[in-house]
Amino acid sequence: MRKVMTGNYASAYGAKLARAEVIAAYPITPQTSIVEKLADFVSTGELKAKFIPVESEHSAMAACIAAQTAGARTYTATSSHGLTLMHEVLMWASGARLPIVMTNVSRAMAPPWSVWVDHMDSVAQRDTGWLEFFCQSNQEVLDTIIMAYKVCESKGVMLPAMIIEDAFILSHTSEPVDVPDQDMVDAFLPAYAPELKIEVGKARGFGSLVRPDQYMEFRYKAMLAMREAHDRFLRVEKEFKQVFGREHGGLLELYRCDDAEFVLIAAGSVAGTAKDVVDSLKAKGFPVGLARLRAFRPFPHEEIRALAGKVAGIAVLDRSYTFGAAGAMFTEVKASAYSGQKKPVIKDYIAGLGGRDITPKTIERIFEDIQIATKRGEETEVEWVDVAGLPRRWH
Amino acid sequence: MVIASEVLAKAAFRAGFEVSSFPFFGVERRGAPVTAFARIDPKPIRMKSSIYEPDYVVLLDNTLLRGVDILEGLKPEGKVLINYPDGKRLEGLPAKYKYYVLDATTIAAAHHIGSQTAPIVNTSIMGGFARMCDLIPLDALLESIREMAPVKKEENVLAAREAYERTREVTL
Amino acid sequence: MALMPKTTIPEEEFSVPGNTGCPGCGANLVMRYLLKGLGERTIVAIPACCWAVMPGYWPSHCLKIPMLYTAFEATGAAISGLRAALDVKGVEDVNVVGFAGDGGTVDIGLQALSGAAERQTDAIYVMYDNEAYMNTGIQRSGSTPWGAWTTTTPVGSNHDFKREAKKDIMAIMQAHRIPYAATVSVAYPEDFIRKVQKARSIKGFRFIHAMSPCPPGWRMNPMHSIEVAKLAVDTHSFPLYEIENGKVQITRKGKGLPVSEYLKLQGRFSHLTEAEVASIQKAVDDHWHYLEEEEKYGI
Amino acid sequence: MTKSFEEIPLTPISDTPSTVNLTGLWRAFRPIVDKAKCKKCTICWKFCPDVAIVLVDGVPEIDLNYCKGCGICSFECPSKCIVMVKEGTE
Repeated sequence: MRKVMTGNYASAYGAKLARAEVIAAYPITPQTSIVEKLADFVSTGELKAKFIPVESEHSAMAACIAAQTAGARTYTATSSHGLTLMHEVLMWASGARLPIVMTNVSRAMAPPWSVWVDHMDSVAQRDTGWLEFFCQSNQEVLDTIIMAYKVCESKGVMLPAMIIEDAFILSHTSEPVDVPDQDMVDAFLPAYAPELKIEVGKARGFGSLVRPDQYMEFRYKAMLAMREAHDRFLRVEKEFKQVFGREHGGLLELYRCDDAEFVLIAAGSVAGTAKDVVDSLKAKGFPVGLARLRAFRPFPHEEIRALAGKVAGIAVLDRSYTFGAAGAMFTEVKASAYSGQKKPVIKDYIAGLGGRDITPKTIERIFEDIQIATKRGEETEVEWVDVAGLPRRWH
Repeated sequence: MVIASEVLAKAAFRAGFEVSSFPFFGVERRGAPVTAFARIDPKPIRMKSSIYEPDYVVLLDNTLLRGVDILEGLKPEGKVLINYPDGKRLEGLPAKYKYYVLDATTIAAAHHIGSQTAPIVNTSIMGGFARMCDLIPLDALLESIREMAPVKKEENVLAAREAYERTREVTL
Repeated sequence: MALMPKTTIPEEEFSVPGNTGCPGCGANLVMRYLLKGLGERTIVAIPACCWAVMPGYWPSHCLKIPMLYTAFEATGAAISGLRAALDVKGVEDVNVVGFAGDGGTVDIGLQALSGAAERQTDAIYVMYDNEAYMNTGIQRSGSTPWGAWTTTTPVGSNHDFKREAKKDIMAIMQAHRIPYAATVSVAYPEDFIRKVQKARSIKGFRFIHAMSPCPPGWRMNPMHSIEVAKLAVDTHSFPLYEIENGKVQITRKGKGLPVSEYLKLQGRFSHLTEAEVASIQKAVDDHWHYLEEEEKYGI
Repeated sequence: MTKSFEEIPLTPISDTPSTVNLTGLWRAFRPIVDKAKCKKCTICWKFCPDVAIVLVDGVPEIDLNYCKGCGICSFECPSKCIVMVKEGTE
């Protein structure tokens, strides 16, 4: 049934439909209404789960880790400072191979204080061993939570996943969302049944000290699992489409890229705006397209390489910045792209930090700039878009 | 305010439109000025940028007529709905737009929505909007209000209906 | 001297030989007595501390019950998650236990502990108190007593030492209005196990503060581990008491020996002057008197 | 010996009893029990941190595979029937 709801409610409905059994969460703007809605579902009995009102995000994740180790399906949600407070235990969750699913409402880091969107928090967790999915719409938020449980709980994966909602732009925007029937979700996503869990009567220690002569083998297995998650996700989405009649485009969604010479690569809600821009520029005869980085982990390396082999210029829009280097998405896109034969011009555009709106006009200018840069074969790699005080260095 | 735009979105959705409604979320506490936006379209809405060139502007608190350019970016054929006391003359606004007024505060107070000193005008103003925009059938709006109002559902419905009927276009 | 009566403590062992604790380790006995009191239907969560390395390298496990390793500051959260999962799965009659050192409890773990206690999580939290960060090599913690040498409170040529008082974790737990809190000592296993069994019979959040002598950290002969623990009780340096629903009861009066008897076995106090020992004596007497008053008049 | 990644679990889950660690090798002093003097009070058993004392008819048998030689048993024995002798001597 289609209902108008915010991204946060889409998250809460996703967790409910997935029948999360233990929810440990701590409120933070702009994630709060996810926690409130789930507390409501649990208190009314609509969701049979234990809700733990923990005293911090670190404890939220630590409690999920313990509960998941004991065989319960867990869910939590956080944002920005909450996510970064979790950093240690995010690594713990993946190292312990626990398929926890979490929503992160992606928000800028302080200082300067900001409650608005950017991807600094999520991108900074790229090495934690979590699958990371950026969403364009509230529908995708709900669907990806359900898919993520299925992917993560599969035997070859057993890793946690982060579903990323842009602060306010998705979290507080109401739009129509199809809420699937519980029966259909139950058929699609069976109950969590791990091979190993902590159990009374079984004398086992979970998470032991490992010597240098054995540590790397455990890490290698996690790497294999992340690689497996790539293919598993594609299969799960295919199955999702068969059951629910929709999909969201794999790990790298290609939007009108077939005959494109210039492609914008972006993640999150801005892709919606960019699709409108691509349509209008295409109508005017410009050979542009959009590649939406839906999964940042596992990174769609092969997909990027294949795309790079077909285009002349790539603009990467990073809604975060790695100080001392460049945008993380740019760096990784370029590494993947240049592992192929053809080397398109690739430029990084830092935009939309701290909730600054990325307008259609901005995206048009990025497309314009990458076309000129490609013609000139320029190597200016990083542009900070519309920063007051900067000379208009870019075209 | 935020609720008003959500009621509007749900009503438009009920009427068969695709919708997207969103607040500009400041961190101000209760009572500070807030802005919310809504897009209504027969086609799916992907645009996530803010709205800079609205077709309609709705002003819940007329004290903002001073100091805030509420008409910034309004399209030339744009329409404006203002919560404004009956019989009082609007002044100092550009003549190129169409203006509608409605005393939503009095209507909300009469239906005991909110307190007497601070009536909640969300539902009344949406009645006025349905009248002004002529896109959303009144019934769809009233159903959405019934769905969303946490308390006093019927009072809210009656207020919206009264507001719908009493909204009128004014000439400057 | 008459021989002590034969033991009444449960014979069944849940500890397995071959753990990698130091010779004479008090924390080993804390776990041993704890599990004798709780039995097989127990899951224990252990953060970074000596006990996180004592089972040995993977795949070695030194307990006959399951154990969950957790992050340093997260014990309170881990036991909350374990209990929630057991509840939602309908697994009943399980003792969920957090087992952490003093640093992991009174310092870095205090927030999660406080959260778990405030939520009245149905779990038993055991702090084995060796009065410093012993796993990392004897650095001061909030539970290190006034006067002690540690590697981060070096005595040196300035005649320095830890200048701050030991954090009163029992009072902190009492302030959380939990149904049961008790201090226990490895020197008195019968009292220890009786309190653990009492804790087991109560629902809600329960706290056990276990004195845990550490021969390397306290600079003492490992054969004195039990002796020093006895003297801690007999000098009122570590009083044995319980707090049940807010009511304090001292469970062993001790002989009231001079505190110097306790201090002199330990190299970590060897630098103290007579005047400094006297000031410790005063603090110990004051605390003992306070406990007696609490016992007499309630709170 | 290092195990292949294919032979290990997903995450280090320990299930081998720690008796694989022969911690008795650490010992510098060895407890010797004079069984004739033993009053079967069980105190040594009670205070052994390493579960390395087994009572046989109430009399302690020291498991030298795991006894680390801390000497608690010797110090606490009321009958003074356990003495610590340096390893390598008799």
